[in-house]
Amino acid sequence: MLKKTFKRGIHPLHRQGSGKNATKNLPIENYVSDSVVIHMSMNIGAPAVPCVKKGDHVKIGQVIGTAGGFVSVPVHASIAGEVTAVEPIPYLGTGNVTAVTIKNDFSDEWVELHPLGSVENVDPSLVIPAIREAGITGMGGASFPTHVKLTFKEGAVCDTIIVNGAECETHLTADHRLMLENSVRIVDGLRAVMRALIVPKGIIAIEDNKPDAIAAMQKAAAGRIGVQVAVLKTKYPQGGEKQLIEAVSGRQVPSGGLPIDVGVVVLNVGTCAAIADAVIDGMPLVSRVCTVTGCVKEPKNLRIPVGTIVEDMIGACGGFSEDPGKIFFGGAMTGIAIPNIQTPTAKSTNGVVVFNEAESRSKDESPCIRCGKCVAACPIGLNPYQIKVAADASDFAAAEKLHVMDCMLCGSCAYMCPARRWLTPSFRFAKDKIVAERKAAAAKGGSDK
Amino acid sequence: MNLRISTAPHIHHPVTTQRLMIYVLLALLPTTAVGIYAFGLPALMLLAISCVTAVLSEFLWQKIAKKRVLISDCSALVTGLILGLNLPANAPWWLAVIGSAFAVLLVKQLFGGLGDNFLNPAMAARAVLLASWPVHMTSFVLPTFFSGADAVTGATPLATKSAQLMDLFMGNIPGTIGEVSKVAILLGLLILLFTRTITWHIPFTMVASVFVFSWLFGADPVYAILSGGVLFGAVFMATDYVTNPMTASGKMIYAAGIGLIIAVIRQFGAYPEGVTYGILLMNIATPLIDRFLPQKIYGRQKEVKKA
Amino acid sequence: MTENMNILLFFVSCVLTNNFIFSRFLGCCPFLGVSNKVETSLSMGLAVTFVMTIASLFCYMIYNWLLVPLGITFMSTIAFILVIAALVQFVEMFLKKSSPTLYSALGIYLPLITTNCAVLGVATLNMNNGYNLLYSVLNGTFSALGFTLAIVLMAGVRERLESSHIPACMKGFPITLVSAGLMAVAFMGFSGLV
Amino acid sequence: MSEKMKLGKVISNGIVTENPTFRLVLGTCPTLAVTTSAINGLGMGAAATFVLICSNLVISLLRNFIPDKVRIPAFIVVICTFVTMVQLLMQAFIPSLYDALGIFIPLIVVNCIILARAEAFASKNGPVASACDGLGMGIGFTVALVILGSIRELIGNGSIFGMNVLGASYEPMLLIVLASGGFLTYGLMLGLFNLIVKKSEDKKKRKEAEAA
Repeated sequence: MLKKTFKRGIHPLHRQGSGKNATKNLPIENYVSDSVVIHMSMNIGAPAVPCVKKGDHVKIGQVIGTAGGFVSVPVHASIAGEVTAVEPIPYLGTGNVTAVTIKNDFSDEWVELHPLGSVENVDPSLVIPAIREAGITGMGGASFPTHVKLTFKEGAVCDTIIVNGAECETHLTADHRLMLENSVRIVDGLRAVMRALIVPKGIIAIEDNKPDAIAAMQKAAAGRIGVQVAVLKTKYPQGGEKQLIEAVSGRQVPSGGLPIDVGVVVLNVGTCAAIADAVIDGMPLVSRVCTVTGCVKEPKNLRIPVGTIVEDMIGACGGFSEDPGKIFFGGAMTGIAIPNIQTPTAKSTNGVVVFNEAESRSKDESPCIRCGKCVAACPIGLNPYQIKVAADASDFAAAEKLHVMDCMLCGSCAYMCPARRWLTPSFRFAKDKIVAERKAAAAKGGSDK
Repeated sequence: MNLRISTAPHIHHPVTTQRLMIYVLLALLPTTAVGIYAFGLPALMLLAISCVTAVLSEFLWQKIAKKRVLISDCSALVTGLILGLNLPANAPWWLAVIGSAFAVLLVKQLFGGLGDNFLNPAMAARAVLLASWPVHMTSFVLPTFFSGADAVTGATPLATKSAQLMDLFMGNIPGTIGEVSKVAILLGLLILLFTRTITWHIPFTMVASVFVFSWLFGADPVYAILSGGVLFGAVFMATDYVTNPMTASGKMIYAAGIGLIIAVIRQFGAYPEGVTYGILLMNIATPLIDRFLPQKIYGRQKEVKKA
Repeated sequence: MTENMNILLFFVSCVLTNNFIFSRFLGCCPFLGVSNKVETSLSMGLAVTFVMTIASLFCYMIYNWLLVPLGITFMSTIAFILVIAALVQFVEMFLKKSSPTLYSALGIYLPLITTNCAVLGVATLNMNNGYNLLYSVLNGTFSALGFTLAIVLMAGVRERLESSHIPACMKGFPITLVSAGLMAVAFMGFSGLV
Repeated sequence: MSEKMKLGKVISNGIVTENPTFRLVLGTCPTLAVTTSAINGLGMGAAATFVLICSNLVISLLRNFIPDKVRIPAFIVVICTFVTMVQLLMQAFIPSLYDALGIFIPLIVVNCIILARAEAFASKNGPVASACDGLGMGIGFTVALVILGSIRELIGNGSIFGMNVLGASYEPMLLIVLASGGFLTYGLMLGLFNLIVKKSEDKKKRKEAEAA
């Protein structure tokens, strides 16, 4: 089979198996901690509104926060026990978010579930509402509410659903293990969505560094009409939505557009499994698989209740093996550094990576030598060195002209830069500035009218 | 516990600027060694002088201008070595001093240091030396290979067009220290390609372009490639990051332009050699190539077609 | 055939070997002043090409058909500068009426051209070298194209220098002059082509 | 007394504060082209000074009679007349210099310094002050040309004003007297001038700050 891929891109840490070797052969272990902290801003869009108070007793799967709008999903209790606090906590530089703390009574009591039936018999019109009620958001990291993604604007037609099993980020093996151990669930989730939206084709895309996952998914997909497995070359950022679409279908999402504009929807493997749980078992999203690796004594793939605190997860992995210098959620290319180990995980946390002091030392910028490695790496085809010049001069209009808004902050350019220039951080800053300016301009224009 | 907060990416490719420069030095090693073997002690002295001058000039400038001293990135050393390799072995010592100082101070630091110069420092300095002291820059000696024989001056085979191809290839010809042995240069090319310091685009396009245009203008194309500084220029000088275009297609246009200019100057111009000028002229055109070459941006290609 | 070859060689000579900027120092003021942006320098170059071609033609006619017969060739400088000034005015008015788009592109550069020594220089050179009508006009066009090439290349380089960390005292004219000097070194490679 | 001081200031203004070559960067073409030797620089400077003084004087006298609309062509005609005079004089008496300066003598007409002074100073001031301005500007221009010419001659030929200074063993750097050497020397001198001006300004500021 011809292996597909996108243009340009990089191979981060390729000599170390992208940092995945430590955990890729470790089966998923279940871990439940004493308490969880579930915050209400787990999706892009409006935060959920808490509907429990201190002292309440909750069961697993009970709604503790109701959706705050259309682009929002409810939040469920991930363990059974007593609510000990409903209070704002600081969270990852985004300011304060409201969080519900639950102390585990280890009764493992579930709320009553309402299954919709098997994938073959389910009423198609019930699938999308069920996805919303189950609180499912994109589990690859973006945490966009899945029901919104699956609700198309008038006239849009989807002919292909791509299931993202690329897992191109470094260190992470959560999706890999899920594909090995829950392959049927993933295919079922895909089929449920295909049935709901009357989509003829579903493609499960996997990079060729996971041959066992490819085999498992091919076995699970065998005989399922319209479902097939696509093998991709291993390359970063293959799992980026736009890159994946280019690799699998050869189509390009127009700048500023959505995948549906070219008739495609991309779902993460974890999201598919959660959809299957929601449809077949009526189970809300209360747990997920998360890779804990780096400087911990026993790196593991854990299935954790949503809201588990990092400290507990590190404890479950035998503690730190070295003094930690930096800990981040997600892989090393796009992961978000956390300020302390009391930080709780969210629905989209697919990994916790611990770096030692030496690995986390920040590097000084040195002059750009115009080697062109950033241009060769950029999967979008931008000129990062030029944008950096504009951004450094705070000339955001120039940066916009150089299409900084098309940048998806994958970090490929900054990874390759021999001068260690802070390309991606500059672009993030420039993009934020431009968005803020646009908003301000829109607000002004609105008030003028 | 103190955790560092920084934005992604959290990892970097192990290659730094310094390591790239060390790769280039490594790749220059065979050429340097053969040059010293061929021309003996004078060549060694000349190379040492130009390297020391280059590094010292950079150091002093950065001290006096109160800038961060960055000589550890080895870029000045590379400039000095390449300039030295571009001199005839019997050139006077002060030629190396002036050349290196000019390259580092006027062509590089005056424009802001590494990455800000628009011309290849060593090439610009060589052109300046050639214009200023043409006699010193064009009186070449035959390699002695430590045979004890006295150095014999000879014209470059570019001017005489009489050398055997095998001699050209192995380096048994008069010429600058660096350009004589093609075997050593090709070894350097392999090192550069293997370490991914450079891509194939510039060296191969440039050599092919010299081949094609020399042939079109009625010269012996194989002789054209093997004589003079074409190979040395294609591998070590045209590939200078700072002064060539950023994209692969840009690099190929740039290299083809160099080849054309070399063939034109050799065939019709006053100078026997055009590598220096070809590279410099395309260095000048590089900003325009970068500017006008259309970008293929994901999701915007249809827009371009419409417009 | 040989005539065509001669014209080709003349072209190479005017554009590359005896480039107005890099070897004759004619037109340095606009070269230094208007080479900030590639687009503007291209417009300037085209405006100069336009004027230099016409000026070469008219100055040739005035000199050979008026000054020489009257025996007042010492008046050439005065005659040329008046012709050029009048021409520039006329061209400006003509463009304004006939082609507003071209005018908006070249308009602001036209007054500057009167004092561009390249225009008077090319007329004087034509006279001194005794070129015939064809070669006078060709000299005007080709030399102006050489000027255009130089100013556009310079603009490309200067756009790049904008983001460079040039020492404060060298910013502006000094670094532009040094760049021009280094570019002139490179252009020396073309010497002897013709 | 004060009148004299004022005139002195007008002259020194042209030589130092608004030096046409190093501060205003006007008249670059002749500056670059003729400074291959000190003597050429001096010759060009003298010719330009003559034209500057005469044209400033005449334009100042005529300033109330020239209609505003045709003032630029009128200025050019005046300047051009003097340039032609210089040209013919030089051709007759110092033909070697005339040949060395070549077409840059007629090109004094379009030297921006002269037109700029006519427009900025002579058309607004009296004849004496205008002549002084022309003298100051002319001297400033000449000094700059001689400095550049001397440097280029020294490095590129080992001599100053034709006298060998650096001895027979000196191997001249030919490039400096070629075209590119003109650009390089001028650019570097300009940078140096800027540096000196900035240093002295910094010193002044520091003194003022200390005094305050």
